[in-house]
Amino acid sequence: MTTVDRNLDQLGDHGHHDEGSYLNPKYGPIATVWDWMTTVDHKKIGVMYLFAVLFMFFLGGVAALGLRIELLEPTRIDETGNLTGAALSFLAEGETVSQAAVGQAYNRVMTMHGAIMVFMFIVPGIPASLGNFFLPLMLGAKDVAFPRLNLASWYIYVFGSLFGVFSILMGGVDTGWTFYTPYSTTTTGQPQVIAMVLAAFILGFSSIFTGLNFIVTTHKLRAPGMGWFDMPLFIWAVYSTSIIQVLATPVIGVTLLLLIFERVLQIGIFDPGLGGDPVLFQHFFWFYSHPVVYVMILPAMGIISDVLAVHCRKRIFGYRAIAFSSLAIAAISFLVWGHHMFTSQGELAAMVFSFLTFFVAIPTAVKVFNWIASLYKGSITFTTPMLYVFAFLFLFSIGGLTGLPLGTLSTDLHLHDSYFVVAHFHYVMFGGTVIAFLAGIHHWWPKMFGRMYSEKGGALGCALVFIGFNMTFFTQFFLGTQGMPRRYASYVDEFTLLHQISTYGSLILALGFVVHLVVFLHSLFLGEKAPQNPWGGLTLEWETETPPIEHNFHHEPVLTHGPYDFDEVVPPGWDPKDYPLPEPTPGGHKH
Amino acid sequence: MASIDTHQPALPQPGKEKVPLWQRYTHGHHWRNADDEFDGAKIGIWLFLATEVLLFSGMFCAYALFRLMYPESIAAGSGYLDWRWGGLNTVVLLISSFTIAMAIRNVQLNQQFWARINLLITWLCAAAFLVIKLTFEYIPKWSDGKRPGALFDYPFAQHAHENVWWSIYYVSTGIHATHVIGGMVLIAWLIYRQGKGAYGPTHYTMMEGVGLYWHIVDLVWIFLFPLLYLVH
Amino acid sequence: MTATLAGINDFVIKLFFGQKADSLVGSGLGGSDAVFLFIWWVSVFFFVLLMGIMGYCMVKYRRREGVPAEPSPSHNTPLEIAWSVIPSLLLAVMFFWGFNGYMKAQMAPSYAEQIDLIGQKWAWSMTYSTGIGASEFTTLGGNNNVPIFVVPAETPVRLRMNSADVIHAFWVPDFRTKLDVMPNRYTPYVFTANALDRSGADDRVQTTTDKKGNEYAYRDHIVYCAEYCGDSHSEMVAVLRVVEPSYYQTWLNTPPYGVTTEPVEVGALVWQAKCAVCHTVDGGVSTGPTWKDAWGYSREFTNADSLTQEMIDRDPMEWDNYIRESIILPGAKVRAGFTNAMPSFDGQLSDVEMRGVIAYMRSLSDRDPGTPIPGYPELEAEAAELEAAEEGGE
Amino acid sequence: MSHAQEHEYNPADPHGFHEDGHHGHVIVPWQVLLGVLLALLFFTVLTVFQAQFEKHAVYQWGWVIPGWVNIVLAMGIACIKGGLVALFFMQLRYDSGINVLLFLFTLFAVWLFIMFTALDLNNRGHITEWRSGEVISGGSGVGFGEHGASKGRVDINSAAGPVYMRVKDNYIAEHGIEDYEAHGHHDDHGGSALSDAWQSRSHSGLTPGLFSTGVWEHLDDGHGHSHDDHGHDDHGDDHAEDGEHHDEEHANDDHGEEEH
Repeated sequence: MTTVDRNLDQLGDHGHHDEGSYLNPKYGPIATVWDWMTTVDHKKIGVMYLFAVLFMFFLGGVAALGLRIELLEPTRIDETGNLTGAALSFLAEGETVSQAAVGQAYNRVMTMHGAIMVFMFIVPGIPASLGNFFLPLMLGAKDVAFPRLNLASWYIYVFGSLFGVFSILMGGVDTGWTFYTPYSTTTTGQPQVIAMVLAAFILGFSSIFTGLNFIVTTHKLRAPGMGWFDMPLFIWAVYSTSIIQVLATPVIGVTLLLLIFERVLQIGIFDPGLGGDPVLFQHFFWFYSHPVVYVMILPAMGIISDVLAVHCRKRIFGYRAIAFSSLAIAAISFLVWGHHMFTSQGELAAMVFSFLTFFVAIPTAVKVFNWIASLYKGSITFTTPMLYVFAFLFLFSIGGLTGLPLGTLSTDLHLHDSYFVVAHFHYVMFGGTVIAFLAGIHHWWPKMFGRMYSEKGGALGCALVFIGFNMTFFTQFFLGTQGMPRRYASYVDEFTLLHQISTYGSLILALGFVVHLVVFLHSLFLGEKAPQNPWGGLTLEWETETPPIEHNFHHEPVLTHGPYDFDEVVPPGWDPKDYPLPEPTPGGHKH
Repeated sequence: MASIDTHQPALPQPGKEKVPLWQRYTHGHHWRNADDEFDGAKIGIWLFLATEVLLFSGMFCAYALFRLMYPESIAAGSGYLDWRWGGLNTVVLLISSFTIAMAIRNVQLNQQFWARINLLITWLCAAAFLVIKLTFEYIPKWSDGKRPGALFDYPFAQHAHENVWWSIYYVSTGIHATHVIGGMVLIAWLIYRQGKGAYGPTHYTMMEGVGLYWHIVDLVWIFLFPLLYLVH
Repeated sequence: MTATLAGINDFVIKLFFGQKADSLVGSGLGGSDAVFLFIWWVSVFFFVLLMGIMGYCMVKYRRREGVPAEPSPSHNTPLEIAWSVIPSLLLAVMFFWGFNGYMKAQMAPSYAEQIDLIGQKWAWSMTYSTGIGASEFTTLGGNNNVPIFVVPAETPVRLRMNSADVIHAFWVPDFRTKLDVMPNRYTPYVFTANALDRSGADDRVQTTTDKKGNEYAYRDHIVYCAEYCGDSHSEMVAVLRVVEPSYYQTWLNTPPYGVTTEPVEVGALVWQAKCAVCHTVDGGVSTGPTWKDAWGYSREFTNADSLTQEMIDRDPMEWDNYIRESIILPGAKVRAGFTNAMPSFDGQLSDVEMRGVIAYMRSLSDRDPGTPIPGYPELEAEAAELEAAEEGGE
Repeated sequence: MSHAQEHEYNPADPHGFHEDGHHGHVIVPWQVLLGVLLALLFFTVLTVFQAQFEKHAVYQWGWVIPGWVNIVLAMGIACIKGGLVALFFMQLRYDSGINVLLFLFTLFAVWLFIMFTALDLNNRGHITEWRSGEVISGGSGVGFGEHGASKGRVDINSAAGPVYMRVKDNYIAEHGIEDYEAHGHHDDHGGSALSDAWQSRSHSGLTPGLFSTGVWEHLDDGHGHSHDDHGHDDHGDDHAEDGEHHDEEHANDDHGEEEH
């Protein structure tokens, strides 16, 4: 009994009144580094994840810029064997090269971009960084359920990423991030391919551990008084994400394992020459990789729900609809993987998968409708996070709507594997996830680092990113419908103009990120100190200090209001004079 | 899981050596109480088991698909296996599953001696499984040339895709055997910790976790056995 | 009004696709262009609606200091049901319409013209019912040896596609359909090309004269490989030349070469069709070794005993055998400095073509039989004699 | 835990916590565990018996048993066994709802995975029959070194032919055809002749005209071609009637190939 009793006594009192910020260095510099490397504090792990994934985003982004610059002009070889036209031809100046060699280089960079962005940036991205930092805070918990597992997951992430980087340093892989057999099992570059596949395999464990941790945390560590429908929508989204991570990732594990066996031992399960079936690989692959698309986008949707509500001071419209649509998307995501394979599978499966694919459009559409409806009668500010929310709504709507011709069978036969697909998923993944990630980083930046950032700088960065992104990818819709296949290192002359607009757009996009980098660095070193609750948020992370103390809360928080009761509650840390409440209306609240 | 709290007050020194480890266990500081921690750990373990099941589902899926595509090769391949070794291994694993369940029961009742015996039997069963697998299945078959994929070197094959059968056989039983090895390491750790008195009626999370893992290893074999040895 | 709408629709199609679909799968009421337009208008409606409301709210409900947000309902069940159900109905239309069009791209009538197609790193090749293949080539992008495949207009055509190595995908953007080309099974590519518009309204329809002097009208469509397949993926293109059905029959029965054609000419054609992606004939660098000044020289291999000058001098046929072996089993002897990237052409070349390739390679070398090989003029003469006898015997 | 000594341990209720509705600590009676073990052993015997009996019935009594009976019975028994393990050994019967739900959802995901994949791969030939046929080319299999891959990684495209034929040819080249035939088929192929459910779809994809090289002739032998007299349909019937004929028939077949 004693175990229980002692802790029951402490309920509501975590007993750490004199603690400082989790960021405070307590010992000498080496000890501080050691403290960070061995920490089990979810906040520190979240910050370490944030920097790790942003570094990977930088690497993948450099690769993307390389691709865009290569595509500025079509590659042509003149009679003397010299490259003409291609913007990167100076790299091969004075050498005789072949079209195939250019293609080879391009394919390696293309794979590097895809593999880094997917496995090392966007899948762990939001959940492992912002999720790790804010999920326990929003739940009012001291930490995630299994703190050491959490740290292990970060180390596994780093270890896996090192394999990926090793693979690139060894000369890179040209399999594409999808590793389609039999190309991936027969292409040259044995150590690199195995290293890259192992990287994805290892990163899977990191993903599983993060997801597992979040599910248990959400189940068992909610603050007293917090029912399932008192949770912020970000938690719902991360929870749904975690379910997908746990259930889908093992399948990519066994797939990649088989791929490694295939390359090392030639076991032939996916090898047509040995009786295997390459389409089986595609099924295995997409059983993971389609749900994982929702691992990428669901947390972004969660961020949008929360950020939008706070910056509009408006209860989110249709809370339950959004919460359930997160779960519905997670569930349906397991039923639709075949829509990546309309051109390689049988007619019956294509029909079934196309039919089911449209079901995933409904909860997604419901979310967008709800967000737009939440703006109604709000009190909208134009802070950087909110600008990003508007950018998200604009770009994600395009991304979602362009999914329709891809889910429709007859139009997909044309658009499959074309630039239209490239544009579509960049609108969803970049216009959705990355934009929401940026919204989230700006929204929670003061809480994480205790400093405000420059609003003007943030807005400038947002504008550049928005313009650059649209220039880069909107053109690609037209490229795709006009017949430009993806993963081409060169193209026929007709596509030159659109490719050039796209490349110049990507440079503007890169400039936008440079602006953000400057703004963040400025904020870290010179930014003014952030108040406890700069935006007036009502979720629990705003109730603690800025930045949070080591054990999150001085007292275990007890939930007294919902996450979005903006017209009933003065936000923590605010003077009621600065926050006029509307006249209470009878029956106008409680979702 | 284990405590991470560095702020725990030191235990009173007198009588410390007499208090078994399991009674001195304190739950992680971020949990409200030990039961919450136990429940949370159990959900975590079940989630992990879910990932295990889905990992194996890949091999079951490959089996099902190749059975649909090349039924005669798979049936012929099944014919090469001797159900007696498979059956013996099934019995061995079932017994080990029973003994680890008994070991947990013993720990719950603080019957440390019997817990130890049961854990040892479990470990020995696991070892026996591997020995049988290796000496009577893997080694003779491999030296016959019954190997996966391109390594296939058995001249008396009758069907074009018998190499695919051996790929499935080796990979699925190989992944399973890897899990058995992992289980042996974990059970050995349990035996070591149990000897230190780490598990008792109020704290046996680790035992419960390893037990569940071991049962899932058994469960997978329960399905692999008929699929590989009996279905034709 | 209807005319305006049709005009706008045409504009949208032109904006996205360049021109209307040139096949039955793409054009017509059930075609994918019509489905695309339907999806386009649905999307435009919802996008404008949502962005309109968003823009309105941004202006109307922007924050004013000291003024709280007005209370508003937190949910509205009928509204939420409506915006779930109405889009669902539209989605159902898309699905059925799309499935209908998809089936058209899968099914061909029994009388459809059947052509075999092989995709290979990194070239397409077709075998027609008469056994002939592409005989003309053009330049497209960075590829100077793009085969021209002649197909009939207004006739259902079914390509039976198969890959010799990895997965490729056959895509004719103007036909609005593509399908993967698999190494372990056949897949069908079904299309009915629209009639040639010879009124002059379609500037893509042109007239030309073939080698035999027949004048014919045609319309060209580009074929792409849409499934990533490696280094020269972006050069794996072809031209589909749609001609009048009557001319197609003529063309089908005039093979580009027979046993009487000069072997060197045959070899040059085969090179263009199958080898030019990786082997240059002018000494240039590419994936594979160049054919210029190759024949008759000693060779080092990474995985076999080298072909020494001594062996070649003893019997120049060693080189011919080496060529033949490399075509059938490319991995048997991989030349030092190159990777084993070549797929097997086993069964794809006839005897005539094989001999043609060898003759062509000889003709490209400064050590070809015309040049006496130092030290062994009589052996050389014997070989030439043998070859002449062989050709005479055919 | 400073007062651990005071903690009076009660086996029936180790935490005194059963009132708060959590399900973690259940002590399963040993009789139940032992009973489950015995049941599991019984079902193991049953499933082996079922498979052996079926084989016996087909060979000795010539029963015609549809192919699905075997798999349904075997999998049914396996499901019962799995259920017993999950419910009692893994204590799902006593566990909280969330874990049960989780387990069921996992099984559902597995079902989805297998069913949808099979839906595609087993239904390719609805419209064009040759879509479901099999052509072997591409991948690494177009190439095999001298002896399988026992000499290291197989080179792509360095040789051609299905593995099993190549392995056989190598053996015969090394030991002679007599040795091969004398060796016979000592392995138990028993199950392969039970019903016609195990037969492949016909590999109608091959056109001799397109691939008229030696490689493809191997495939033609006995692999479901309608024009092939030694197709497996015939073998199946033979075995069902006369098990002893088995080896001889195959040896002849193989010999025939050798003469090509």
